Amino acid sequence: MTPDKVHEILKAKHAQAVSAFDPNPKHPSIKIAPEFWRVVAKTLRDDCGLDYLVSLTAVDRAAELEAIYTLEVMDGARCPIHVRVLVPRDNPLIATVEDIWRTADWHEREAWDLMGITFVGHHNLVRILCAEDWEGHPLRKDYKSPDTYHGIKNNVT
Amino acid sequence: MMTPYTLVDWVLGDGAGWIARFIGAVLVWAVPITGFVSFVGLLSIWLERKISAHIQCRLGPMEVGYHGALQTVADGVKLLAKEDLVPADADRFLFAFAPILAFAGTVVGFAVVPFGPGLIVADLDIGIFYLAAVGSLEAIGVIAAGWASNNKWSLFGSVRAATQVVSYEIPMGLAFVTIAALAGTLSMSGIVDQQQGWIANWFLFRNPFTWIAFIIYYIAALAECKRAPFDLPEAESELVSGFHTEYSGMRFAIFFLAEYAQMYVVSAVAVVLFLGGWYSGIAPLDAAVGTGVAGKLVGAGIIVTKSFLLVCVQMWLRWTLPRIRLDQMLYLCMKILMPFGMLTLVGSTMWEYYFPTPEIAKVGGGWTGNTVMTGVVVAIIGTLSLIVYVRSVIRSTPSLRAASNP
Amino acid sequence: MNAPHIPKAFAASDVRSEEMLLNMGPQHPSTHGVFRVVIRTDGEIVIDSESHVGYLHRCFEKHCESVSFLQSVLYTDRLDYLTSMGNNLAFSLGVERLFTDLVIPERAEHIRVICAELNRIASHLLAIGTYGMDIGAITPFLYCFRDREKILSIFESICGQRLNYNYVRPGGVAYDIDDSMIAAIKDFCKYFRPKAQEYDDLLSNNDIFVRRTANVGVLSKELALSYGVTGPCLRGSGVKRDLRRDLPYSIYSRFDFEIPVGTGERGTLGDCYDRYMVRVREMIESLRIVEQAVSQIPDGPFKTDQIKGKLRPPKGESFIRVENSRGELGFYIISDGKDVAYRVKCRAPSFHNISLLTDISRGAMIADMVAIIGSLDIVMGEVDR
Amino acid sequence: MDWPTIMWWVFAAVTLIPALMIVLSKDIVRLAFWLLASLSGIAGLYVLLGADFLGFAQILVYIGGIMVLILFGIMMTNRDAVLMRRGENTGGTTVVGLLIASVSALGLLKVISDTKWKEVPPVDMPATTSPIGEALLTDYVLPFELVSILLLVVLCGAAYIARRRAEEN
Repeated sequence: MTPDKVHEILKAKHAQAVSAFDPNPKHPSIKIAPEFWRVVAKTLRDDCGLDYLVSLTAVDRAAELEAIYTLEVMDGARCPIHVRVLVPRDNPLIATVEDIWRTADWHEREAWDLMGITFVGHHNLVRILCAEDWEGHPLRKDYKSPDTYHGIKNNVT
Repeated sequence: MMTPYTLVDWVLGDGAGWIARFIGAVLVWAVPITGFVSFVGLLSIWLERKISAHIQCRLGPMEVGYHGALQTVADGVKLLAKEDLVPADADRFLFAFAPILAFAGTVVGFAVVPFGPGLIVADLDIGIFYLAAVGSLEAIGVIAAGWASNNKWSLFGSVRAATQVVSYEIPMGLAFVTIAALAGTLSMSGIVDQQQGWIANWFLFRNPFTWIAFIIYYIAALAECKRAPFDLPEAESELVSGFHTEYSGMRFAIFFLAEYAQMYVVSAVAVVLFLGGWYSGIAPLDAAVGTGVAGKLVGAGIIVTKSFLLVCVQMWLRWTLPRIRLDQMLYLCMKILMPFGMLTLVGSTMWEYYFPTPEIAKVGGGWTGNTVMTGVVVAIIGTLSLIVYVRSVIRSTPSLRAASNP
Repeated sequence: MNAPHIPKAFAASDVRSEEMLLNMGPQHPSTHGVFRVVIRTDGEIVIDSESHVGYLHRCFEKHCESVSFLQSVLYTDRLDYLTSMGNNLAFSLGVERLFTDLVIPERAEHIRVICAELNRIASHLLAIGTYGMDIGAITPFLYCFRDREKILSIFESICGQRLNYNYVRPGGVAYDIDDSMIAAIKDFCKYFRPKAQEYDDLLSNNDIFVRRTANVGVLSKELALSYGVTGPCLRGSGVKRDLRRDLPYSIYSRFDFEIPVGTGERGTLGDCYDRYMVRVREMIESLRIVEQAVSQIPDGPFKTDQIKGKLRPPKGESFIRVENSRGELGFYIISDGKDVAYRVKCRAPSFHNISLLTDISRGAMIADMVAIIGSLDIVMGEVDR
Repeated sequence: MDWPTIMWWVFAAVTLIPALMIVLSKDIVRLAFWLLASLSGIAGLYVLLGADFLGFAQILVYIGGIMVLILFGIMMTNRDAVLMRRGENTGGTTVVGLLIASVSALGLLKVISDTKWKEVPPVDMPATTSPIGEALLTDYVLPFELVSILLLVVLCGAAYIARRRAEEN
């Protein structure tokens, strides 16, 4: 499953969902509009055979937050394709894909915990790495470390 | 009728009053027994450390005393000095009482364990039965410890201990009965006396079935002592430390001591029942054992050495085998040891009926055709099964051998 | 999706007792770090469990956004602290991938492969040893440590560290190796090949060990794929996938080695025994790679001379994965042309491997729970980052 | 006073004081351990009577088997404050209880005082084990076997009931 082939299939099935395609052989990526993400994800798994969610990377792009889903065929050709979903920073909502790739469960929790992207429909969207009562999303670029946490002083900054 | 004061009578004569006899019994037995239990504990713990170390390519304790011989004493002092912690919400009375119960349950077993010819606290007519009865007392202490700790892991440990000890009493009892049926007595010294003479007179070699009975007994004894592969009640990788997770300092040390004392008790019983007790297995030498003070001491040396050898086997097993699972533990007891135990009992009595041991052999005569035949049968069957087993293991070895030769 | 494994003896769940909530961890000897599972049990049988991670979270990704690329390598050591060479290698390759025309010297590539494979052996030795300990066999652990020490001593002579090496860096390696070190590695290969048989004798063919691991924690191929499980856990389920062969990085395509997969030889395909056996066999294959690499190591520089002064990769994004001893370790690196990364994401294999614990432990016993966690071979430094 | 008499008093105390504590104790686990002490006292009395086999059978069966099972059962129940404690007495139940207890106590006292107790001079009794064995396998072989079968039926029945309930769930 080459990136071009994936692009073709997506173009044919969800023409308006694909907003950009970068066939760079070292780092192929497809940009998907957030509102179509769930149906596209189903197509990616079922029609393109991308059954392996390698990684979910959340990136802070100043005005927007980006979720990069790295997908691959587990049993066969190896060429990861990066699917980008960009959402506005003030209302970061993306549909969950935890039932499509089960590993997305913990990855979405991590992305919510550290970057603050809300995955709509996730069954248990709670913090995974930070403490349950932690405030803020540490990987956002405008994040300020708290001065104290339960009386423990932050003397790094 | 029981004769609880064998040695006291021997020292004081029959004419002494009951107060003198009572005090004599306490002095003559309680103090040495406690001392012996402590000695057994210290020596076993040191042995365990050295044996485990040498099995694992290490040296073990080397600093305190010759090859670390005094390390255990130093550790005991350290444990004495430790703070005595009781968890919050624990049942304080039971928590304090449990180690004592476990230790007492073990020490009462020493009452019928002979230390040599005539050197026995109480040579009860029902010696083996007594052992079977008090064998489970330690479990009560363990159960109390796990319950009183107010810790779920400890509770799991004590529930496992209860399951294990109650189940393994049955195969152990079957092995006892097998020997009792052959010996015609339940008395410990009575059983030993029948094994006088050459090594073939030991109950282990009396007929092919006693060999199985010995294996059954030893496996059940491992389970009663909660030693690997039956250390489920402690299971440090599963239950953290099982029933004694919350114990520290001296209370922990008492549990420890009880465990090692029980290892000695079950080994000594195995020696008495199957391995000729205080007899060396060499007929001319045995004639002298038990006569006079020197003879008694030689006998004592023989039985204690044999027992410690069996204790070492327990340690060897512990540091070699992984732990079995709860259901496998019960499977082994209910579906393997118990049927085989019953088979052994029936088979052994049948064998004795059809090939009766001549009276001369029973009282310590020489080799008899029967015992020699038994030995040959056991040797052939044992060797064959060993060969079959080893071959099957080698055949079923995964292809690592092939993979390691490119 | 997958039928949860139920021990045969309890298939009918004969007698039910009251349910109990058991808190396993964060400090438990068999959770391999500060990992917590809340188990709902019926007697000793696990009805359900919930994993809690994050106790070791130390903001690796945030750190990488505030220190230079070269300093970040140091933090990768602490991810999977048993395979630091592999972590260094993955991050270095990721940074190198951002450049367009960077050439890594041959000698450096060989040293990287040797170190990564030796480290894989050391890591698998620890995995096997601790696994034996989880099952209750303490002795194999010390045998494994005896041999692991030899590898650590080689590493110490190479880079001065025994655990967190910080040795493989973008552009090459930190120091050259000399003939005495090559001789030590050759000696180790000679020494270790027969020793590997010892583990078979100690554990693999032990009847109790087989009974404790075979048919326990069966991980079906479908479940493994869905959870993105990689490494020995995936290969244990019968999937022949190894990035060293399928998506070769560095110079792995030149070496001749096998990819061991689970066969279900003692039980069901994908059980704990298969995962364990894959690790045992992988050590031999790693040894073969080391032998080949050592025998053909060329002379020359040990790091590239194209990087001068501060390491400033061009603007861009790169994603790299390497086959680490626990699975595919990936780094998504975004650079905005500065000497500090804009964003680094670590795709940790243990994070995927442990997330399926709930699914494969249902219906097992508490003792099996320990066996299952041990067979997944997690390192919490990597899960929590 | 000779030592058997003293030991008799000791064992009597070990039997009766824990028995009293069983009635007075409110914690179920403590109660089980008092029961343990009481049963050991009875075993001691048996031994004192020369029935040493019976005495250790008491320990083997009651303490080693039944007590462990009782404790096992108690532990398997939830550690619930209400379950673990017995109910508080109200005035009415106390009165009724006292009434019943005194009536039965009077009856018992009457029986004890009316019985003509045989006084046997202490004798060195012979071993009890082989007579028990012989009696069980000759004169009493039928009752012995019947009891065994009854126990077997009870065992199977218990397993069956437990299994049925699990399936219904």
